[in-house]
Amino acid sequence: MMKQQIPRLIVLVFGSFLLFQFFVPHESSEWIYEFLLDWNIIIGVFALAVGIWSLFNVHVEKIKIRKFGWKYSYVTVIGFVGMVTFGLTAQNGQEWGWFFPFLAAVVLTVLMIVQAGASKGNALLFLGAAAFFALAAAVIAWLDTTWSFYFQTAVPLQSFMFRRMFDNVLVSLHATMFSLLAFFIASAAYRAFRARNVMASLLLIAALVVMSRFNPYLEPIFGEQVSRLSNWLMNVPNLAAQRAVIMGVGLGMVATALKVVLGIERNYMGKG
Amino acid sequence: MSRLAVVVFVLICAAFALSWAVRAGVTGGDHALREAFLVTLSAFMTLAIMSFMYRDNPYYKFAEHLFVGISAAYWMCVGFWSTIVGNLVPRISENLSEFFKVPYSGGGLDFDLFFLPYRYFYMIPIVLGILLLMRLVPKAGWLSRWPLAFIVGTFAGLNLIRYLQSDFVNQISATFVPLFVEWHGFGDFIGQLSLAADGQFVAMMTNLIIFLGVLCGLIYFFFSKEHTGWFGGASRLGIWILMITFGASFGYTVMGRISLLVGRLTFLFRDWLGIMS
Amino acid sequence: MGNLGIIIALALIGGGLLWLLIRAIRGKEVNRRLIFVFILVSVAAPILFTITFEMKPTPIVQALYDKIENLPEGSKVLLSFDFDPPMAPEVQPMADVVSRHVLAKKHKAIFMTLWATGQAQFNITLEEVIRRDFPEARDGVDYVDLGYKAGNEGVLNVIRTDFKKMFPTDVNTVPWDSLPILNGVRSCSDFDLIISLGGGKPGVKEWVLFVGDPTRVPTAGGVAAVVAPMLYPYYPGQMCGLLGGIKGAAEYENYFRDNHPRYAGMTTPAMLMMGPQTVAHVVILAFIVIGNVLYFVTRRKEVKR
Amino acid sequence: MRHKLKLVLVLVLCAWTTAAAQTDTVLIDPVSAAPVLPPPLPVTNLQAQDTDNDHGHAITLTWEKSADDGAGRNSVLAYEIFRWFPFQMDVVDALRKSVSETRDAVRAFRIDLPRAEHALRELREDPGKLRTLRFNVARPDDSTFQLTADYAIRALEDTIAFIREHGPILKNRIKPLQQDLEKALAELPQAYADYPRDGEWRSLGKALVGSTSYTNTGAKESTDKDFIPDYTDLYYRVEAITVDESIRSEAVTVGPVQSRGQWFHAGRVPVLGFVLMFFVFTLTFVQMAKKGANLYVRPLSGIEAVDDAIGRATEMGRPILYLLGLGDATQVSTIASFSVLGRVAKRVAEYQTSIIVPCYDPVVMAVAQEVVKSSYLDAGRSDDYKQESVFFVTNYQFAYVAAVNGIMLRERPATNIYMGKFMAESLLLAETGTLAGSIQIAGTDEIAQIPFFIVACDYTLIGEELYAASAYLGREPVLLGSLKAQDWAKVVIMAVALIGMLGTALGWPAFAQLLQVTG
Repeated sequence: MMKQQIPRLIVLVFGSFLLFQFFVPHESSEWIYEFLLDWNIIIGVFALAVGIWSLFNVHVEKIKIRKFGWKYSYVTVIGFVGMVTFGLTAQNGQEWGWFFPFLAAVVLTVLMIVQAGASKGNALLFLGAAAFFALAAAVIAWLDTTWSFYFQTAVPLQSFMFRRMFDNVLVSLHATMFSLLAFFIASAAYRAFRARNVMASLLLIAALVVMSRFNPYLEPIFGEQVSRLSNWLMNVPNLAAQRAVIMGVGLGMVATALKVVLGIERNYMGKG
Repeated sequence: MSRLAVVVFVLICAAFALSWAVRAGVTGGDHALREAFLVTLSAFMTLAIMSFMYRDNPYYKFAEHLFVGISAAYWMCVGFWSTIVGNLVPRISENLSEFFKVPYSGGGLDFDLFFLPYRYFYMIPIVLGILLLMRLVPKAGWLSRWPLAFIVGTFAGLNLIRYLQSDFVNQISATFVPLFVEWHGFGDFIGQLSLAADGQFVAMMTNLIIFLGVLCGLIYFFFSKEHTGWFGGASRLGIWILMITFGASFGYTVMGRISLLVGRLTFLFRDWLGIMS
Repeated sequence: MGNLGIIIALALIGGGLLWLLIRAIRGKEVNRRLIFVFILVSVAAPILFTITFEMKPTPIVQALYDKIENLPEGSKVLLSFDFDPPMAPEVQPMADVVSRHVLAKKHKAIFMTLWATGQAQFNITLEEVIRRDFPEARDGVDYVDLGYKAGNEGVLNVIRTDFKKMFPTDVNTVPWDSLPILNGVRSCSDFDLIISLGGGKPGVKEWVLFVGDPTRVPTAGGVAAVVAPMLYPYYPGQMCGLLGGIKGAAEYENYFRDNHPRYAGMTTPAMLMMGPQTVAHVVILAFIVIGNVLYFVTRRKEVKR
Repeated sequence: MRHKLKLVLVLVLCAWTTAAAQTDTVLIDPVSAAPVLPPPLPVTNLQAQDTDNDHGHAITLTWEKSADDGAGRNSVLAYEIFRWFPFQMDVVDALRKSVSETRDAVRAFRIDLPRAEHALRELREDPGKLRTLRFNVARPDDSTFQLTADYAIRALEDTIAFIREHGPILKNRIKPLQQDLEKALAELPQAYADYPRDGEWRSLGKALVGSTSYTNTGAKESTDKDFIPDYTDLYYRVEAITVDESIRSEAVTVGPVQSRGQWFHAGRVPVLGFVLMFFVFTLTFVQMAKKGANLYVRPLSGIEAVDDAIGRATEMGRPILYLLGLGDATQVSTIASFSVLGRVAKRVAEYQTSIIVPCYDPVVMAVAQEVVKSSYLDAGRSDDYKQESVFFVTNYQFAYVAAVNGIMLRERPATNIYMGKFMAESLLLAETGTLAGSIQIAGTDEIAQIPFFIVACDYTLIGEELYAASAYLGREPVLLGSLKAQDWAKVVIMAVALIGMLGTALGWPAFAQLLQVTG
């Protein structure tokens, strides 16, 4: 009962409320609506914790069972701890003081904890070490005034290390990963755009037309017609198909959402 | 680790050390070393990921795992600042928001709801959040279904209605295109029948095609009727139109993807190697 | 030197493709990695030795241009930077040129972002465009940056009815009421034009669905090429203009520069990017052709057997 | 035709009046010209009522144009709208201002104090730090002034002392100010009721010439500027003004009028209609299905592939990779994907092969764990379920992709299933999967990504098919019933579209207007 009925009830109540709220412009309904949205934001905060926990579990597990490529899990852990440290501290002045020893101590603390989790048997040893490093970190944090923790203002998000790690590591990794698409799109086009049957041919032709349109050099060769044709493709069949798909998807969404609210579809909610 | 791997590793280290030194020399000024290092680092990351195009290798693995760690941390920090500090704190308590130095959005005057200051009701989501944490406790894991149900439920209701309006009613009424564009009787129509792109005939054809296209597309998505006879024909037409569209949008996308590669290569050539203006 | 380089590079690519074509006729598949190499060269060469062309705007780009051009001076325009550095090569040029246009027409520009990463992107525009081309523009009077708020569509749902609730202060924690530019702005309905620049989610589509439609405020967008086709159905009914991918940006840059001589010297990243585009497109087209040749050859062989 | 005539007439009139004005001003000097332009006639039939379909705090004024607007003397430039404000509003505004200002000051102090102290410490240690000081000290306003270390130290000391002294005082001042504000607000209704005593008319703005309505929308929070209280008598006044602001028609006053929020949004009736339609369809067909009406569904190759794919994985002894996409648990496509995951996981459990579900969002992960667990339970193999098989990777698009690509190349899954919301990464994933030689089945409602899946995957569910998938796999009559409902909804759409189309074609737009959603 507690495991099944109550969640179903919650879904029904809040779902149908937000459904009908849409038709009630009155202040009070508006207010409750915004209030509920806030609730979701707040719950999201706790989801964060769940996520991080899972992340650590996975890697501890990997290290524990010496899974293929387990050594790299340390990289992940170190990267994570380091970045978090940057995200919560900031320099007060220009010089660094004992910041990097502190960083090392923190990282080592966490690594020791991970080891303790992963090790079979001598976990206590690692925990001891963790405690030691934690103490060291605490001492440095206490004595060193060149930098400090900023829980109050978002200063650390602008802090030097955080920004630099973001700009030089995160962004370049992200952007590069993204840019791989340029290669993949080519190989995919080569492999898949073959006139095997009507549909494949249509796919192929449309792609060819549109691609050759973005191409000032081909303009004189294919002439005005191609770009006109590709415009037509974009404005007529594309419009029709997009509209059909959008409607279909909208339909599917509405149906699914309705099933959820009515409790017909509850596969997303565990049983037992 | 094979001998070859070691050699390669050493060579790569040497290459990047060199580029670091050169870069530092070129930039000059104070912090030259640091800046040069950062650029070199990000160049290394770039190449490490690109090496994936050849095959999976230790450098890619390194970059990948670092990426996961750092990104998770980034997401956590931003989440902490923007969600906890930015959204939760200002709503629940004035003192806390004074501590966190964020404007207290409960407003100077809050009103009562069921005889309680309404901000107390923010305790409900907090409790739900704690229930979510119950996942970590094997015994009480099922409690976490309540918050999940809440999230799913509220947004099911919300999306239901929003999509119904925008993806549905609006799209339908958008299909109400006039079949007879500036219609002045049939004779007139025959009189000035032309294939000019902006002509009346073309405009009417366009509208007609769009309309039929939408219908056929919808027919293709019928699940509970056999696609045979005229119905099958229509649905085939529908999927053809879909395919044309997909081909077109594939072609359209190539452009964007190449821009991204351009971006990366520009970085390598200009900021790292400095071989272009 | 530049020309020589480009000629050599093009010759290399052309020769290589020809060779591959011959192999294809002989019925040999092309190695995946070879394709990658070709793409790399065809993109790298035009970057190192630049090429650019003139181009004229397509109607949907023109529409946005005219919209901004024809708004009465001092109208309030909301620009949302909903993209991140990886998308920047495509979207940043649009963001720059559109912001430049808005400020050049002396409109009030209100900047915000739905992406945590958008703030950094705006700072680039701030440095490269606003501070450089419009030194006279005052923060808080002619433009303001409201910064980032978490919550994706949630934010949109709130600001549709009550902007201040989500953005009590601007990014420099200047309280809302002491920002003259925001006088009379209570909800999204008080803007004359909303432009979302982005390629992901939340992005232009969300702006149209959650804000543009309900409030009936003209909404336009600048998006990465990948989402552009998906947004066509919303034009012109629910959107009043769209820049699709780097070509859209290039067209806009070109048109803007030609019609605003004052900014003749402005940087045109998008137009520069059309060179690699062109070559790479040709190469991919060539590969598709090769692929089909190969397909037919092999099929003929099978038929023979 | 008649409109044309009217237009011409109006134009002629305008021309004539302006011409007349010209000659006048030419004849005599502008100072005495003022009285020449007589005040325009006032607006007529001024009405004020609460704005419809809103949350209150707004009043809409309507009137009939002044006789001199576009016609007559054609001297009207705009209409200026006034509202009667009790002076009490000023009291409220002043209090509100001081409350917020005090707050800001206190916050600023709290931020500045530690920085100032640190800066002071630094300077005391080493005056050379003056260059890199992270605190801009107050300095006299003259260009010749040179900042010296000990001046800065003194300034900092002053600042700190000031903050230490005034910070608490200000902080204690906030509460009483707030109480005053509350009191002032409490007296507001009375002040409004006292019309026309203790108040004055204030301009709200101008409506352009030719316009016949104006909406005065106010804030709903009583703590906001331009807050309009609901259920309070308000009084409005409209004057027609001319080029010369001082020459204006006599004011027309209207009131009392009260603003209030509505409980139903009349403009959204069509949406409501569709919602009800859906309710009815879904419920009917679900009932029919329960009664056991046989429901045909056409085959979907992508769905049928799933079973073979799982079988293949079992033979090869390799795992199955299931991706829920980038959507969070609030997105419908993700919910649909959950139910597909449920079916797949059940089969996986039955075949006793293994499944890997890397997640992008912690909440999604939580749900997915529940789903997989309960599927194993259904299959009667709850002890085979490993919690680690459903794990969180990171909430950062391409980091997630990088990790998943790694998994594909190292675990070499026999089958990759992508269901849900996918963004730019779709092609990255699908191509890598092809390299790894896996069978790939994709389904997404992200139209922009469908092409890539079609190109790189073996089977692709297009748009709505994703939402049908779980019904197909489950074969539960209830879900099949809802499929039927969707189809009927499509029929309705087509019918409506057709009628609307013909309606517009045959110049009968009424029907199209039925579907107009306003606001």
